Amino acid sequence: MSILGSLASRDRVFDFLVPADSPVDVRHGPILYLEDVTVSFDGFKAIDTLNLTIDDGELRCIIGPNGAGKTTMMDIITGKTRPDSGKVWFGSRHDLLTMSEPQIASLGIGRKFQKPTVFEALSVFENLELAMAADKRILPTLTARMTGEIRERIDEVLLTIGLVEQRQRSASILSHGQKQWLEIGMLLMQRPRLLLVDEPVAGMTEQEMERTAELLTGLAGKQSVVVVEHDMGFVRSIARKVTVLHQGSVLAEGSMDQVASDPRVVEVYLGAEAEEELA
Amino acid sequence: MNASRRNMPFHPLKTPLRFVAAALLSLGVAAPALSQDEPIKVGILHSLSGTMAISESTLKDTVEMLIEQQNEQGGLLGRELEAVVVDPASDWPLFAERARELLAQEEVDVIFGNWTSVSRKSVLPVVEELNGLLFYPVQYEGEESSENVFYTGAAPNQQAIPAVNYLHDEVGVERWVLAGTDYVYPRTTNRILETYLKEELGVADEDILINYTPFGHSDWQNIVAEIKRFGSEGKKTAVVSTVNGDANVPFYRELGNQGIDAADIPVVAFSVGEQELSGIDTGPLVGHLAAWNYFMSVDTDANYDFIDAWIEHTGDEEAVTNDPMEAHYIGFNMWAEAVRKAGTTDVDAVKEAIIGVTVPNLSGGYAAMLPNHHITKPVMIGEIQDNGQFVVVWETPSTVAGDEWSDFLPGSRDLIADWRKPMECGNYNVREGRCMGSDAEAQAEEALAGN
Amino acid sequence: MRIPDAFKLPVMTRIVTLTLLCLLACLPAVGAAQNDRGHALLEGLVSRSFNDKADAIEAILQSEDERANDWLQALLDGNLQRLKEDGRFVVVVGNSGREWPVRDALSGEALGEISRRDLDRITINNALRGQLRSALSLVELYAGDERSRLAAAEGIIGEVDGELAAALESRLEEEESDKVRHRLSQALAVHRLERGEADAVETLAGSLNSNVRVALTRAAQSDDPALADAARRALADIQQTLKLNRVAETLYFGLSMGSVLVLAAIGLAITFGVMGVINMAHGELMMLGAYTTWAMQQLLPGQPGLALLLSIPAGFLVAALVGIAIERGVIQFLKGRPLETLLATFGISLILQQLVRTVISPLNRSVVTPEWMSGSVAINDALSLTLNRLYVMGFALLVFAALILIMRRTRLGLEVRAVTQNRAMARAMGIRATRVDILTFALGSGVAGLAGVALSQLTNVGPNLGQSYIIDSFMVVVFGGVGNLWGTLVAGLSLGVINQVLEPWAGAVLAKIMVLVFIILFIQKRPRGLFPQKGRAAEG
Amino acid sequence: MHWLGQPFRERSTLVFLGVLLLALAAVTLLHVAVPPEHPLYVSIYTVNLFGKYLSYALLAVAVDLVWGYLGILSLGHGAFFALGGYAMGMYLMRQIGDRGDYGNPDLPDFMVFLNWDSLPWYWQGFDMAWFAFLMVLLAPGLLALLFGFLAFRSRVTGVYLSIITQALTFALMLAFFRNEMGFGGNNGLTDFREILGFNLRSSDTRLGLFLASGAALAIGYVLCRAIVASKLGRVCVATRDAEARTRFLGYRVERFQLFVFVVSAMLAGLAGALYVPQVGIINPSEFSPLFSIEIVLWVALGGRATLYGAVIGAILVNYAKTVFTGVMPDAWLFSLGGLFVLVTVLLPRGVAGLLAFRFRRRGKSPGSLSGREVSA
Repeated sequence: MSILGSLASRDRVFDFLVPADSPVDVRHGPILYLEDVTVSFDGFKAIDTLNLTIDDGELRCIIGPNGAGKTTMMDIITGKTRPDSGKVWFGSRHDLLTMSEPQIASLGIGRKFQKPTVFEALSVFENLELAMAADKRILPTLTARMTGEIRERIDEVLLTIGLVEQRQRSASILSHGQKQWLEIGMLLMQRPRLLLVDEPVAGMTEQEMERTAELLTGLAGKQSVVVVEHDMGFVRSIARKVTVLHQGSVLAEGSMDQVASDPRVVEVYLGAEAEEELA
Repeated sequence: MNASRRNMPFHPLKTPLRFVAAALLSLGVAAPALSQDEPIKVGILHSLSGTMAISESTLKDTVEMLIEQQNEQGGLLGRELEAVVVDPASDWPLFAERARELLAQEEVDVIFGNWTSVSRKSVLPVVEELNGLLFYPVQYEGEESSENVFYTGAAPNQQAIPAVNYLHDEVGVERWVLAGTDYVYPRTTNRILETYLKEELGVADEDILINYTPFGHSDWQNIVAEIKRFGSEGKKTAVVSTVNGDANVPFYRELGNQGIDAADIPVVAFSVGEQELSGIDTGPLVGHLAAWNYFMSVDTDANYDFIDAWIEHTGDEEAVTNDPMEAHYIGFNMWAEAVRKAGTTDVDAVKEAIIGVTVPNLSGGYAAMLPNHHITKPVMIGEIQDNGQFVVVWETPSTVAGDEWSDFLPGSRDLIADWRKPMECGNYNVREGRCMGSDAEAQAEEALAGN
Repeated sequence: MRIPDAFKLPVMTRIVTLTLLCLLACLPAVGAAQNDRGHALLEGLVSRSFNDKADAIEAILQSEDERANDWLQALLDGNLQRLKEDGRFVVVVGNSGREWPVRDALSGEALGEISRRDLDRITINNALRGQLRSALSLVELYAGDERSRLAAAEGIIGEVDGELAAALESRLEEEESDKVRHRLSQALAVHRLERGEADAVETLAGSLNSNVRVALTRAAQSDDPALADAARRALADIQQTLKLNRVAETLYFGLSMGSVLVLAAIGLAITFGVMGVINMAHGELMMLGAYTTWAMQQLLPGQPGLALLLSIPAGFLVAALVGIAIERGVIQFLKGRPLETLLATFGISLILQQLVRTVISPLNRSVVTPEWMSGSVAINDALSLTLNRLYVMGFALLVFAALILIMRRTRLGLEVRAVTQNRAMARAMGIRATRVDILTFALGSGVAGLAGVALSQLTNVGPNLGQSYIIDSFMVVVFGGVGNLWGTLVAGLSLGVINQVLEPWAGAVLAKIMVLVFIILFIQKRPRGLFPQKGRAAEG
Repeated sequence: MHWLGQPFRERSTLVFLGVLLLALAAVTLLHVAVPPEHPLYVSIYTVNLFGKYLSYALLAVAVDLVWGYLGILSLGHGAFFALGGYAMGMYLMRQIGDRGDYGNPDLPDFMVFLNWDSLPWYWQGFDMAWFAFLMVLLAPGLLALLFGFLAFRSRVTGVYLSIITQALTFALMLAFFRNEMGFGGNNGLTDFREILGFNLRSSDTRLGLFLASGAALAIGYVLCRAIVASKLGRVCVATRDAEARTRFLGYRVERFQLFVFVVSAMLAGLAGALYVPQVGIINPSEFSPLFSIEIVLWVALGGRATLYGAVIGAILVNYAKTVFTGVMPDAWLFSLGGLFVLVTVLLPRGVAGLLAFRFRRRGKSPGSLSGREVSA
């Protein structure tokens, strides 16, 4: 593929935003479906009969106090932790509990970690290159060639996440916020059906936060996005539907206002301070 | 010591400085013609570091002492002897490398060296290829006779078989435990003994127990308990031990603690000498046996002189002597005698001259070099005393000739070695009437390649 | 010259007494020595033939000379020697070095130090040693205390002949101790059994003594059907008991080996498990502990037991101090780089080994086992537990208990656990993490030193001591689960038992390989060992 | 085969190959064309020594591939090296034919005197060079495949992996010490005569082996470089630094680890096969855990994750060993031990790190270690 060729087809600009041809079957309902999921560590129930459904194209925010089980829930969805009981389905065809992390990832579930995790020994460009949806078996990876098309796609994502300048820099020298974006960029390269985003704005400036919010809301609709966040302002700015987790199960669900006025939620968030925050 | 340091191996890549210096020298001075005054170089190939340094470093000192003594007597052929010491660091491939260094770089006239069989096997092709002389001072499993190697340690028939005879005839042993470390020497020795016991002494299968343990084995509980059970069935039982080095201490300790006394079940060892005992609390060992061709406690003036010289050389009042040291003593004197006889240090001449050379050993007798490159040795059985010495309780009436190819192994029964002309063969098959091993063609080729 | 009482005193006192006596009476005695009947008796021992010597010993026994006991004991110990010069018989009092102090065998007069060159030892062999022992033990049977009488009685089972039997019968009547009487009657019963008396089987039933078993086995093949049948039944019972004994024995062997493993690994479990530091020099710290024991024994010659007890704190201290040096000198610079600590401490282990080789000696050092730790406790005739291993087992459990207490009950333990779980938080709470690191490492190293002290009683004390245990120790810690002391205990003991169960069946080499392969496979199944740490804290 | 050509577009590889080629040519020339009396003459002894260093260098490159780029500290690579060596040794043993002491055309000498009746099944085929050379790669490769499959599948990582690799090589050492295994026990395999019809005791064959080692090192280096420079290489580095992240990107990390581990094991086997005919013996001590740790030191000293650093490290340490064990045998272990400590504490990026600092390389080669990720 020549650069010229890819320039000619400008209509494919937002190609990377289009979900990959995923075998996910969402004709009969939600894209993600958790039923009665329970997991315990040394007797402590981190997740307790959790039920959760995410619809296709939805942007869902999940909030909850520390230890509510948010990260553990993500671990379960991505195959890192196996629950003691319960069901986890991706669409109506894929039982996630039978799959490994890479399998789940290639189905189209992307995850951003709580702590920004990028490959510090590689350049920004290479980070994105690795994340790109491609044949990820060994031999194809070994013989993969850098084409103009790929370069272009990476450039586009770079533009989106605002790291064009840092393109050839080592990822280790990025600021905290930049690393967050790079990680989101890596998710975009994966072209997932479902994005799990764990605390995307931690350590970001107000301005950066706004851009992140824009980015996430822009994604919703085409892709489903689940955001776990502490920052209530940020949640309020993007949320359509909010789920409150508490002690490993759903405490409340609904619009931000509904949730904020729920007395149980207020209680969980410990009195006035939390109330103030929620308000 | 200093002499050896100065003569460390030199090759052109060692340091750039030397490199330049050598280049400059080569411009100015022509290589000096070989003169009779040039010293005779004696290579010493014993590990000075690593695990084998325990045993081998004393042998290095022994050869150095012998060289000193020889020089005090005016050297050899009017030339001084000079030690060239290298350290193969208990690393078997390194033995071959160092041997090559000694022969090819240093051009030594003779090498005294090696302890373990594997190191000898490693060096063997090098010594044969470069036509060197190697004197090997340690008891070994036999099954070898090289044109270039002289075996001054005991072959199995000079240690194992007489020991078994002693136990059978004098002690009345009827049941046998053959315990060894799992490597080639014990394996071969035990195989020879097993055949010998069955064929010559008529011992039944169920009266032989064979057991192998890994190097440095430290938990002997089970094995000693088994020996104890084996020995408690009414027949006099003995243990023939080819257990190696470090594993011996826990072995004897366990024997003592489980109440096995030398009077009940004696253990005769082939690898436990004075030096090994110096690191052991000998209390529980008293009365156990060892078979060697020399003990420090041997009561002759030659031996006392040797011990005194050794103590003086090491500066250690407590220094002990042992069997392989005597083997070097014999080997060194044999080589010196052969050089005198041949009038040159030329390897081929010495090889020819040395067969039949007879020198005194340290136990009041004589050792002769046989055509198979092994020597004659007396065999002694010693009992361990609480002072770490042995007292000789039995001795063969005359010396025993070393038998390189055991009569008790099917493969080697028909083989003999005779390095005299015209046979000149290390593995002549008597039945087939031909020399096995490297074909003449290859040897001719080698000779050509050598030139 | 008769000085009967002197011979009952211990050696040192005896010499003093003799010297005093000599002042009074020795002058004429020296001249008389050549005429002494004893000289002729001893002369019989100077022969190349061991048969002649056996006769000479018999003659000495028959002579009823008061000094006979002393001579025979000296002969047995290899101390009866002859001066080359004039053929006088002497007893060597000490035999290290080249000059040996001796005393005259006939008069007991001390003759000062004599070069070993001028002495001829009267050699004995094992047959003579046996003869001497039984002769001396018969004397014991009549004269000794209960313990030696019992040992003597046990010793003669299976050795009784007609002549002795009569003597034993009368001895049996005089004997007061039940235990000794039991043994004597067994000895007599074996004798009767050999003569074909079937009723002797009854006395012998259930005995696990090997000589009894041999006699019964022989009787079972006898032509007399009644005797053979009775013997066979008795044997079957005995075999059954023996089987049980073997199971118990294997278990004991396993636990004892296991406790050695636990001792070796427990220090590692602290440094590796709690601190995340992989200390490849752990084995060398054990080696230092063992060398401390040796050094202690050199400092306190003649008191190996006291030296051993003192080396417990000393070994701990030495190893702990070296541990602190390692921590301060190297490990503190490698925080959070576990694989690099592995390399660096491996380097340290090489240096320590070579240091010992250079400074002390490449040869093994001889560490003496104190009297109270040698030998074994007999549970019955077929099963006895070796004392040194019993002590080591107890010691291992004590060390383990102490460590558990330290970790659970002390401020240090609390701080260690806090630092392990969250270093930053612990620091914020005012815990000096550096100090905790030093103390933990010192504790782990000190425990390695303790293991070394114990090992000095079981194996070689030499530069290679550490190397032979380090891999095993790592296996135990990994198998048990890092950061879990109980895991280490269970892992060590079970690996010991597994090994000892496999060994008779597969041989020592194969057993060891099988255990290693087992651990490799086990780690695949449970990557974090038997008792893993769970939850998020275990990650990273 | 685009990916294989990639290394030739890198300056560092070209420099490396150039230096290697120059060295090989120089040694050959100084040996062949210079008369022996001349001070610049390189004796066959030295050529042989260099041949050994080169095979060690290849081994170091293999270790660097897994340690430097994959973050797996294998303390058992000596096992793969030794297995390759044994495969070669078995071939050389069979080449002796009936020229052994006992004149037995089928059985090697050590089997004859230990009463083996016939050749064990696993010795079959080793008389054929193609089979033996195949096994040089396959034997270590298969072991690595089996071991790696089990270990990576159950995500045994870090220290645990290091320790069980050590257990692996230790178990193999014990096994090969056993005479019943049929590999000559402690004595190993020795007294080789010829290889592919060339007399092993002639100088020309030795020179040939030296050149072959150089060629193997070049090929191995280029292969590793190609892997490292490919996208797969970047996945490896990604795995090394953030395994979970890589997994969530959809890469089956365990398969990548396995692939690289097996490639590395095969290279180590190749190194062993070249080592054996040059030193003339293979015995179980090559399996000793100590040797495996030493290899890691070569890499650490030279500089991790650079490949050429591994080569520098291997040659430097072994050259030092040759000199030191000659001059001051006692000091050798002190200096080796000291090196371990100093390199890890003071020189975490090794000699290559120093060089890089000195010459201020432009741009970064992918995957090199920066700052704190030096930790594994």
